[in-house]
Amino acid sequence: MSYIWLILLLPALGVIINGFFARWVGRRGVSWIGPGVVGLAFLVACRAFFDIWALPADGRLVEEVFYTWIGSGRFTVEMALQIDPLSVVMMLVVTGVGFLIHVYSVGYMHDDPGYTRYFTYLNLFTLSMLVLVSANNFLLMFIGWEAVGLCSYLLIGFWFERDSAANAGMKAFIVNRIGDFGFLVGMMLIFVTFGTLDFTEVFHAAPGALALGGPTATLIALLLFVGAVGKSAQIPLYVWLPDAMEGPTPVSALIHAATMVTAGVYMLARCSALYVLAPFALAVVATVGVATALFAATIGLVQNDIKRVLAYSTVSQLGYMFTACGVGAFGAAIFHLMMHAFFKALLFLGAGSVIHGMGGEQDIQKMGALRRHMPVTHVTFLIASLAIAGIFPFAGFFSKDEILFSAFASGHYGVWAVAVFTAFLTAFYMFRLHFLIFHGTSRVDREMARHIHESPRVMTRPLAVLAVLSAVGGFVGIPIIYGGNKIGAFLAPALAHTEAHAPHAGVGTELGLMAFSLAVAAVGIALAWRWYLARPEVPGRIAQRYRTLYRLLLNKYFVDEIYDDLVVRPARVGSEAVYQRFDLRVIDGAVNGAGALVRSFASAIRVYQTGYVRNYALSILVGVVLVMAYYLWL
Amino acid sequence: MTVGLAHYLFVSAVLFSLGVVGVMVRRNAIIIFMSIELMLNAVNLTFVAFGRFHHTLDGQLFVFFVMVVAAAEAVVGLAIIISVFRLRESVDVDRMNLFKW
Amino acid sequence: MNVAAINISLGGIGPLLILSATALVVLAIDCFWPSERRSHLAYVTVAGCLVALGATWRLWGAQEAVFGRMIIVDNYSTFFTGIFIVGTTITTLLSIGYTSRMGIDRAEYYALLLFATVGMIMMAQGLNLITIFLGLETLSISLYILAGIQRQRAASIEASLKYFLLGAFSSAFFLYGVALTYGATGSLDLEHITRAVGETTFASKPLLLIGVGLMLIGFGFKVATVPFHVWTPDVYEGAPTSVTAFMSVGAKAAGFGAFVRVFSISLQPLSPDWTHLLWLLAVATMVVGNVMAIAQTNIKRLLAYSSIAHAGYVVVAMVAASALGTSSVLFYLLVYTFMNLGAFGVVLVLGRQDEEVLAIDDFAGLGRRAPALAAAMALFMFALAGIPPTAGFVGKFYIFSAAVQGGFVGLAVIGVLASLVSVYYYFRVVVVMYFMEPAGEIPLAPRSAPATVALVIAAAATLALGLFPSPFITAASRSLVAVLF
Amino acid sequence: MDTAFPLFLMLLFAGGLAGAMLAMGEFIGPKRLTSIKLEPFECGSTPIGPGRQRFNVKFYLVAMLFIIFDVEVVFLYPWAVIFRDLGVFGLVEMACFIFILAAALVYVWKRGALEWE
Amino acid sequence: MAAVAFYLVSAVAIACAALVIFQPNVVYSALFLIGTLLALAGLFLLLNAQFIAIVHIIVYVGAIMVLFLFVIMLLDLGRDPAGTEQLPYQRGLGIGLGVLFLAELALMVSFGGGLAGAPEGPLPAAFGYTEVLGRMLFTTYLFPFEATSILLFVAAIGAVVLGKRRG
Repeated sequence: MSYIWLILLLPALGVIINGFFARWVGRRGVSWIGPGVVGLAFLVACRAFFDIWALPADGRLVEEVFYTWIGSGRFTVEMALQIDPLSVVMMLVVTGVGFLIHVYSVGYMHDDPGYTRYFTYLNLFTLSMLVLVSANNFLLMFIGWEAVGLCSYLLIGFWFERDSAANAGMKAFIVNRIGDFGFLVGMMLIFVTFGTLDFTEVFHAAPGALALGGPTATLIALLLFVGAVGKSAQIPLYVWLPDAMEGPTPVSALIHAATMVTAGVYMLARCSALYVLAPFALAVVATVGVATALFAATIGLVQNDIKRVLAYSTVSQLGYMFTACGVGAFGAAIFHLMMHAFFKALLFLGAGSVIHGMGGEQDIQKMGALRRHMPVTHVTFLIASLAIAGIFPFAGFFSKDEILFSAFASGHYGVWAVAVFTAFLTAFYMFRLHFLIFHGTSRVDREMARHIHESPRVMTRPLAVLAVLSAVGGFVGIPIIYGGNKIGAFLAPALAHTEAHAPHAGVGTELGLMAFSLAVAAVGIALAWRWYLARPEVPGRIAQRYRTLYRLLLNKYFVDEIYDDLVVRPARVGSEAVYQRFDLRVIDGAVNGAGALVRSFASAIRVYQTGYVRNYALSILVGVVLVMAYYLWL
Repeated sequence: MTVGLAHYLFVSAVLFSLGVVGVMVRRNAIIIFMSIELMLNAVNLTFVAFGRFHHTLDGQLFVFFVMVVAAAEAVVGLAIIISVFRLRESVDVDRMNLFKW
Repeated sequence: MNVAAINISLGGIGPLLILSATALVVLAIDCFWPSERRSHLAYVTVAGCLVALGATWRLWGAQEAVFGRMIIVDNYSTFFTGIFIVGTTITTLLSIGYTSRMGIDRAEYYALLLFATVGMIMMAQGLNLITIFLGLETLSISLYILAGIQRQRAASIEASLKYFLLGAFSSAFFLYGVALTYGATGSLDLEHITRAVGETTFASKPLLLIGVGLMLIGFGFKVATVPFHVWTPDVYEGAPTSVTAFMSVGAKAAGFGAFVRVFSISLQPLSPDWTHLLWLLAVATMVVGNVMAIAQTNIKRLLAYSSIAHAGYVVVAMVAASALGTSSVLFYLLVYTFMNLGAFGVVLVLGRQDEEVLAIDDFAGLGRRAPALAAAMALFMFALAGIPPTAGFVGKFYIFSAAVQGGFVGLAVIGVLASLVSVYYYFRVVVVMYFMEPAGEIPLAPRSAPATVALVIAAAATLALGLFPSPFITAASRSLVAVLF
Repeated sequence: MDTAFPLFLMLLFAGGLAGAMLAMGEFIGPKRLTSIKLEPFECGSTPIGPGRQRFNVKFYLVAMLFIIFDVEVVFLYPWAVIFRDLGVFGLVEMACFIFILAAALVYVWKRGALEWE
Repeated sequence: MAAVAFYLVSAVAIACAALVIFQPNVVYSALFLIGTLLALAGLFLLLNAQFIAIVHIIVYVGAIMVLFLFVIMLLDLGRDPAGTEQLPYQRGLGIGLGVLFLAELALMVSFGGGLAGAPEGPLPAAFGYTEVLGRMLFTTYLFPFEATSILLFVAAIGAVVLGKRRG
């Protein structure tokens, strides 16, 4: 398995070539190297997948140590990769979907001045994600974790001349950093309790060292969860994801749909052995997950920007995955993650193709009846919408049903009910989006309508491939029929199992549940059809009647405004006051919020630095007297 | 009452504190420097006193080296004070707050 | 007259002798064969440093107290000597272009750099408090002169006066501490002190405690921890930038060398008493250093506060008085030397004739105008902030894990928070460089080869220490084994 | 303490004598101060300019160098007392010390700090 | 007899030290500092540190104070210009903290002054005389001795660099 290093080396090579030698390689070269490198990595991942599959069920763990990175006394951290079913699946998703998105970007970013810089960042992101996914210890994973955050900052703020993009990038980075803080402290706690950061050692020692439901186990689990919440945009740290739509659309597809945001779910699955020992933490994960799912879905109902809707839908679907982890079905979570990567990437790319065709227009109220102009995009978008809504043969049905079933089977009836209702909302807003864009009367203004065109083949071909995957992908995990759930069986050895999963409900109930969730989805689609196609004036009337509720949802529950009032405004007022009283120059920081708060505190201290030598001598004397007093008291 | 070690320590403590107050209170750089010299001398006294009661000469040798250092420091210090005077026409320490915050 | 008893070993002070000889040679050349261009003096200095580095390398592994127990040559002091000489070499390379632009490229400048390094080595090698004191004074006096070497500029002279007055003031406190410690233990030899302190029947404990407290003040000043850091911003801003770079790296490392030797190694039995105090010192230093740096608009003052913050991180490592903690101090100072010199190096290289690029906003748009330079600065900023693959991350991780292992989890968390705040002002520089339009014309000094070489070395070291730190970490921990047990 | 006592007495006696003479001149002699008597005495010629005019800068430079070489001499005193039984080792030791300070003298001389005019 | 001498000399020392600080005329301050130094030399004699006392007078009073007076004359400082006190609280706080610091030291002295373990009985022969000190200086303390030559060289460089006008 020593070839596995290739998987990291290839994107690294891409970064170096695109980054530094772009002038020699030229634009055409870059457009071949960028996607090519990720494609090769995908092939290596496939080879690894088959090799792992060939191994016996319990021996499916290969560690590839490159060299010891930090080694002092008994505390050693190696630069090493861990190949097991979980990491192989993630590698396949990252490189596979990544490759398609790279190809798509060749078309989408074709006439963008920062072309080479874009591909360098994209390759760098793929490299960091692969490091995160294949690390064999917490420290290396943390490095991937930070690097991925850095790349998302660079890519969101790609068009940095636009202030909103730069601010969104900074906001994303800061919120991620807050999450990373929890992750780092959790990592230190693990280091203190286990004395090592190596996954295999930690997870073997976990049952012994940590008492079931004990304080340390719960604390570690919750701290790691804080990191996951930051990265995967759950309540309350989800505010950055909708703003992250400022970046180019393929970026949203790759980072904010398929890969990076799922890092949190991957980390939870990887640490399933720890979470199994902390039922309270699992309960927290489940509630946060389902709450986020519902919360984001409601906001998604009324958004009018095509990418904002998809962003909230991503937050909602991530909520689903966390719910799955919360109820102990880590396998289902990864299964849904994989399916979600397919259809959400397709939705974003489809949206990108619509925006590309409409010359940058993103407001769905100015679209309509585009199916004649963009047939391929329309069909692929339809397949993806069906998949996410969870209609029978498509991918979403199997993965979402798996989650609903495990929630129901493990006794979390409340969670199950909310999840089903969210499924209804998902179906509704997805098809509202679909109908408003592709069907009904065309609200496109005159001269725009003339030059709507289908995207070039280099963009539509990846759409087609993703569409096939969204349609067929589900068959990997067919429930009930023995051996059907291949993905579940494949992942089993790598994931710990909670006992709650044991009471296996009868086959009958599972079939019943499947039928019920199918019905709910169908009702959602029908309602969307009736309101937006058959009688378009109805949504307007409903908006009037429930005006307050409508405004509440439209303004995203005023969360951003609340954050502003809670953190930014008092800080700004504080620093203004400091400024007025001490008449110091106001500091033009790029970051609002926390930055301003700290700055007002800093300018208060500054007064202390007067420049008089005797003042300095005085402060030294104060220090002396305090030190002496301390010792005399001792 | 025979003169014990404590008496010498007390005298040097007083001299040291006077030096410290001198640095705090006066604005003239040279007077500040003299107060620092005073503090150094108080330390010399402490060294010799401890040496005397430990019956070891290390203390006195340390004083020897402190004196040499004080001499070197005086040379450099006064050279700095003079070059400051040349630029600022005054040695008032408070006039020198070029660096606000 | 038992001359043998005092164990003369010229090898032991090899680096010291070589550096002093180089200084004399540099002065002799300039006195007897004066020439207009003075960069050849710099090359002589660098040559001397390299020879001294060779001598230091040969000393590795030696373990003996020489010169009548005044000096101890062990891995610990050799590791520090290595750090000092590397720092001086890089500073000399960086200052060749800068000094000629600023008109201070006199032989004395290079000689004083060398004598300051001699002072640092004495501090690190000192086994007797007299040697440490003489080293401290030689270093301080050389730095007073260097700070004020640009006589026609008011800022430089004023910085020198402030540094002198406050330096003398706190070395008086340090001396008083040494006197009281001598009084309490009866000897100036660090190993005797350890033995005396170790005895349980130790009666004059209060005398010793006050002495230790006063020594802490002396070291606190030299290393610029809060509340003794007040001099740093003014002096760093006033002194010529190359001297500031030298001060922020060399003087601080030497301060810690002696600080750790006296406190963590010699006064080890007393550690419960001074650990809590260091705990407070570390927290105050990290918080004030980082927070004050945010409000800065002048790059030199920003780097001044950042060096205060880094002193705070090293004190955290000292609080974890374990072997791991102390060896993380050594490693972190090595990493800090490269990162900080790199950052100052970029500031030195910018700026035309005698006006320097000091306001952070002047860095705007550097990303496009001098991409390589901007990339280097970005790397150093990432390293100082402690972002992974750079050495800064490994250094900080090493320190915080030592603190956590020592049971000071609270301190480690505060440290992480502080470095979280530091990310803000380090990133601001990067943002200004890459994401802001260049306002005025950025004066780009002619590309001076030696400075580029120095920057390349610093950048390479920052990355190499980040990716392959283990050989250096084992070296750092091995230099502790001999001393502690 | 015993050997130092005569020294102390001699110091006291010398101080006392000089003080007594000054005191007598002050208290016994007549005191009629006239403006002419109060003028600073400049060898008979009428005094010009303020009593205290600025020293020239080159004087203090010499004072500084005096300190350095005075300290060097102080080191020589103890050496002179015991150099006979230190033997060659003492000689080499002092040779280095003197060499470095001689280098300092040469440096200062070449830098023109000693020129007087 | 020795006790009387001690009290007399230390009284002189403390009085002169106080005058150095609290009287405005700079020249008088320098003279009072010389007084303090001489008193200190007396104390050294009382503590059997004869050689140190003499060296103290030669180096401090003979060389350093001469330079101080030179500089004061050069800069023609005379009375300290009153000038407005920029830092109002500086004077009060300075004195307050100074006294507090003294109290801490005094507490420490009284508390731990009785030095335990100090060998009683007569002093070793020729304690504090030149040849004993010299022998120690030139054998065990060889390295610091050579280090001071470096220090003096640096001081010489400093004098030239800072002192001499741009020649």
